[in-house]
Amino acid sequence: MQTTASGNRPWTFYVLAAVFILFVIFLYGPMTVIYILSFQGPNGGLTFPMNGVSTQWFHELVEPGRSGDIAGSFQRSMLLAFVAAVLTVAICVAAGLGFRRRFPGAAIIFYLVIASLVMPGIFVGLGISLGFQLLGLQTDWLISGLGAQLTWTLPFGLLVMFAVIGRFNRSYEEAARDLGATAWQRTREVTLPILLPGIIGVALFGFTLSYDEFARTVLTAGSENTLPLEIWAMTTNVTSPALFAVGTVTTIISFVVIGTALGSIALIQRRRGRNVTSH
Amino acid sequence: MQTTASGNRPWTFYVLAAVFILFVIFLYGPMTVIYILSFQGPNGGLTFPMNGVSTQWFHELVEPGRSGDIAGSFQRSMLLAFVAAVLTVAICVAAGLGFRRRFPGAAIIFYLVIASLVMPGIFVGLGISLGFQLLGLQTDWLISGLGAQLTWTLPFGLLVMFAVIGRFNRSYEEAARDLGATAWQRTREVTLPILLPGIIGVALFGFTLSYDEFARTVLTAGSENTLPLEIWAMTTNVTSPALFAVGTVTTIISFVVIGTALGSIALIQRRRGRNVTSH
Amino acid sequence: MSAPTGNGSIEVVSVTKTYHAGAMPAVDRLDLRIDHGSYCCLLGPSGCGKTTILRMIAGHEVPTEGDILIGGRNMTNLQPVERGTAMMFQSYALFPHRSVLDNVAFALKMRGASKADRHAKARELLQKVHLEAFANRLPAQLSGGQQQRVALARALITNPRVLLLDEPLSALDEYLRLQMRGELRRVQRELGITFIHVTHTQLEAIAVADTVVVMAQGKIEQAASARDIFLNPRNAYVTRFIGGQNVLSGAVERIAGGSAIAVTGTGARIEVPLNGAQVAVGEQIFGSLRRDRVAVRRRDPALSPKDMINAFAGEVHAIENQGSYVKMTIDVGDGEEFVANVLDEDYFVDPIDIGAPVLASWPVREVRLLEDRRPAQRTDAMAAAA
Amino acid sequence: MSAPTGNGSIEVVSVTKTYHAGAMPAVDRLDLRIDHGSYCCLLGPSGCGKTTILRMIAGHEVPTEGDILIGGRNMTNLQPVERGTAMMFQSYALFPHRSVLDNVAFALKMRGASKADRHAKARELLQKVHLEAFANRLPAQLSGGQQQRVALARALITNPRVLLLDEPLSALDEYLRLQMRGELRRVQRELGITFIHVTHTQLEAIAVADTVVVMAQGKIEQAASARDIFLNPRNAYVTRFIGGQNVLSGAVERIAGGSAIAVTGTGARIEVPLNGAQVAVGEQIFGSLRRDRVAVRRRDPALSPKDMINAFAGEVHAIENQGSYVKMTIDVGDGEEFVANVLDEDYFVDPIDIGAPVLASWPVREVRLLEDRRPAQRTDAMAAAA
Repeated sequence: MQTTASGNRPWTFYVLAAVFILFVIFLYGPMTVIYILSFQGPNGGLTFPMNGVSTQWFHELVEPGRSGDIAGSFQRSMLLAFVAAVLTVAICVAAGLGFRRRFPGAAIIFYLVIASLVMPGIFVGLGISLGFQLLGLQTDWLISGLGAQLTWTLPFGLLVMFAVIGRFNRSYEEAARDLGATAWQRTREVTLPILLPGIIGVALFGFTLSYDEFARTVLTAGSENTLPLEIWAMTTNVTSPALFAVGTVTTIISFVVIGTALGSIALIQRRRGRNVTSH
Repeated sequence: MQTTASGNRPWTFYVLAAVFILFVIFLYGPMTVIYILSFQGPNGGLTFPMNGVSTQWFHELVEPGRSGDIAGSFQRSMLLAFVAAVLTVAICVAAGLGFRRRFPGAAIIFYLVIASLVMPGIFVGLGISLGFQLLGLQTDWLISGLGAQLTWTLPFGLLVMFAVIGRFNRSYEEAARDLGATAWQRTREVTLPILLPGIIGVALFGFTLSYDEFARTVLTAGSENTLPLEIWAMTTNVTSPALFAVGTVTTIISFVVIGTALGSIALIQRRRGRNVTSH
Repeated sequence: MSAPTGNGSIEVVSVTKTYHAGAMPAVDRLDLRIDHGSYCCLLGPSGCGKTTILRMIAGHEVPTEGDILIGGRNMTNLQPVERGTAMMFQSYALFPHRSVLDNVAFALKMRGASKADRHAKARELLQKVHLEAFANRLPAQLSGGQQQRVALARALITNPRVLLLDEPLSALDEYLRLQMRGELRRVQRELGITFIHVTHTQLEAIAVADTVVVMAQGKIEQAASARDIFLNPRNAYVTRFIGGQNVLSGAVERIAGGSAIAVTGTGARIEVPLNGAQVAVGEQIFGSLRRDRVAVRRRDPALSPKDMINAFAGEVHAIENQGSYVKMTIDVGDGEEFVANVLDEDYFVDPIDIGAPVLASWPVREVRLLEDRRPAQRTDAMAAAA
Repeated sequence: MSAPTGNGSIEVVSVTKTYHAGAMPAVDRLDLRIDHGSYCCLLGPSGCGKTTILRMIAGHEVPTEGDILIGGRNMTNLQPVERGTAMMFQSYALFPHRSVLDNVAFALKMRGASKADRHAKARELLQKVHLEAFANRLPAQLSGGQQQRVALARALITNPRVLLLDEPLSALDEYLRLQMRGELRRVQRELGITFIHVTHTQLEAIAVADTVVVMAQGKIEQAASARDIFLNPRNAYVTRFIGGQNVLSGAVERIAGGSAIAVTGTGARIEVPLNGAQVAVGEQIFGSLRRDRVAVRRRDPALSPKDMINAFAGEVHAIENQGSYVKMTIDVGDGEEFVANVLDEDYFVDPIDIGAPVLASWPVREVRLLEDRRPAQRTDAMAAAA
């Protein structure tokens, strides 16, 4: 099956490869510029040429006050992303398991949740901040900000979870029940471990989408900035390569997060063998 | 299979239902406020009470100059979303079909593309604008803006396409070949029609993600704004309910787009019967 | 740990199961008794309700009406674990994230047994199914046949008095299927507990079961020993489904010497021994005839079979070599499949090919009257005359 | 439109197919000739290379070495459409977005036929498979058996001289499978073209094929008529795979009267007619014995079978009722499965149960020498003495 009669690659293959290489250059070329410039020397500016090499701009990030509140906003964004990921996993897993049994109104709730994916992000933020205002509440990154982000992470998480649970064979649960497991034992000992790769995927989605969120958060974060907001503020205020140092650090963090998540999924899948998820 | 021995719903079901109703209220409550306030009377303000009912703020949107360049930015965003959707579909379908055959370096390119999903959006925009600056080019919404959005829509589209093509049975193509179809006939008469629901899904992703994009676009759009950027500007400048009228209109457009796409997928799937996609 | 293996007799008392209000019931006022220690097969096409019955006995479904008794006790509303039954699922449902040993020990873990205890017992069962060497593997690392044996060990660890098997052989390839069905029978004999085995394959049911229950549309068509089901199917449905016999039918012309002489749709005459049954002249009656009791010989195409009795004229429609016999399907002109299984050494003396005119005949004593009757009908000829 | 059905003979000349450099070849220097107009089954376990051969004949794979000739012409590197072959895929691969009519007409559309022409021809073919009423349905709206017939019509529309069928019955349920295999055979007879049918099911191959090709690990173990394969399997592999016969084996003790007397692993003696074959004393030889030629009777457990010839003492390991006969698996102590198929009326006179001591015997003339040989070995006793 691996090879077919036509041994040569068609010309379309090379066009395609070229498009992808262009894409990678377009995306990673500029990013590479940022990574390089983040090691700009102490007296260097925002563009080439490099004026020596140093890690000074990284040091500046952790010193409060020098380049805005990078350390604080990073902590807030990490905490927010973590809380959003945990809530997304908890709610999506519970919803995925609970909504397998149909009930009146399930379809309406489902469509309302999915529809929130296509609501313009800026307006979701505007609406929530307006709602808080009407109720006389103060917007805060961990309250209204978290809520606004959940309107974005939950629908994605649900889509993934429904896909994962659609392939879950209910006879695993029935077998556990037949062998004397209580509802809680079934969930803990059988269902959740089998769904684990999908759950990690949902957590990854929740974390990444929250960590990177801008449009929904900007009007709902209140007085303290999350990292993307802080960076946005820096792009207009800060004129030192510290801005690029932030880029390098957040990219590394993103890669570590996605690498860990995908790596553990791959590990679990390999351990269980290929053919298990399909039935 | 539809019912199990335990006839009553567990208490967890009700907790879950409550969480979802809260979610829907949290998201749609404020949005509803926006929709209602967009019909504010001619002398009404940005909050309740309603001072009469009118469609005046909708009329204002199409009159240039009154509330910023809403009409122009809307046209730009629609065109941009359309172009992004077409390019995303073209590249993702070609890649999905072309990359079924392994080649050296495929995995690296694949991971580079997917990794761009987790690159912080603000920095992608910053990097691209920096790159244009270094090359002495002008940023423009339909060039650098489109490129920045493609770094976001392409990875999503690819993920969907690989999932769709993973379930595509190659024997359809072999049967077509056996019946005398050329490579082009196979693609046009067999492969693309069978993949159509997935392709519509990719187009939907491309359109929606582009139409709503903010973080990547803000630094790469150049002198003319896309709709989300224009709205963002309005939230700080405009103090009339015209802002809310924009929200109502864009929400309606989003719902029409997603409704059309999901509806046509459902229609195709129903026509072909359930069991077809699975083998 | 090992609870005594109580009485594993099963009584299904007037059970109905309807999934949706207003829909056809999946199981319809069904009564069934299965003796303790017997091997019972529920046999029928998909959708006939056989799996629903199994699941109601297991406690994974609750009857809409009626009762399930196990060992004489009403268990209709009890949880599976309280019933002393164990179920083996169609695709085995082995937990993919647990080792073979932990899969087998699962039920004991749920009952709070210590790790040492449950592993010791699980190893003992793995030894019985000759898989002790695979204790630390994951299910995905086993072949289909090995997975089936792990599922068997896992189900048996609680010493159930009834083992419920849902299509236990359908996930195996043909070769293993033949091998494992003998093994299932052996295990049942050794343990002496009740096995209830759901299948849609006639040969599988007849091969393993003491009692075969043939079902159609939520009802039992016949429940009898495997031998009886094969030799004396009750009606045309069972005869056709079991497949080793032909169905003959005709309108009774006269009754003579304890036999009915009936005229078939093609005008041939058949003799059906009545064994005391009452039939009326004109009534449509049905008979069964073993395929391996039919003799086939070449026929002069000019010969009219009208005045022959217990013989059909026809053409060979299909020939299938089955190794030790040849299956000849003969088109006798009335739409019902008519098959003769001819011993290979007889057939290959003078092989008859597809399309050849033949005469199929049989001894009268091989025909058995079925229960189906259809009242006398005006024939076309009568209608035309009227 | 209808090209003449040329000569559909197939020659596979010394073909090797290796998928990855250095890997085991899927097909290994294989030679095969299939006559025009014959029905050939490629039979073997999964991974034996049978599907690879089919795909190389169809033109969906290119041999690494060797040639494929169709109708005497070398077609090794031609496109499928240039070969005059047509293939029916395992899951039929009907295009889900096209109507039944358009599926059948697809090949003509690709050849540029007008809509009226191709629909007329497609309707004609649908009529042949009795599906004209379903022309406007989508494939998903048809049953499995109907889908198979559409796939058949679609493959036949170009009047191929060779039809290649990849497990054509595996997607059907048991009942339809039995029905459709007879139909395939009939269609092949009617058209008079070559059919090559890949299957892993022995009974299916024997039932439909003129020629059965038994394969293992990329090589042909035996290619012969269905009857020959069943009656005279060449070696132990084929005998075990086909399944209607037992494999006997033993070390030759002496040669007498044209037969070898061999001692089995359990010390029993068997007589194997040599029919002129040369065997040496001490050599391990193998024989086949039809399962339905073995007689089984109860045995006094005290009786020693040591000095008996052509009889095995053992215990009944499994009993399977097969309707018209009973399959008794007997444990004779040497690890090889030994089966006796006893006629039902004989068995049920005095049913022997699992575990009973029995004696299985057979007439010498039913034993056939197989080609396998193993050189004389030092026995354990000799090793112990040394």
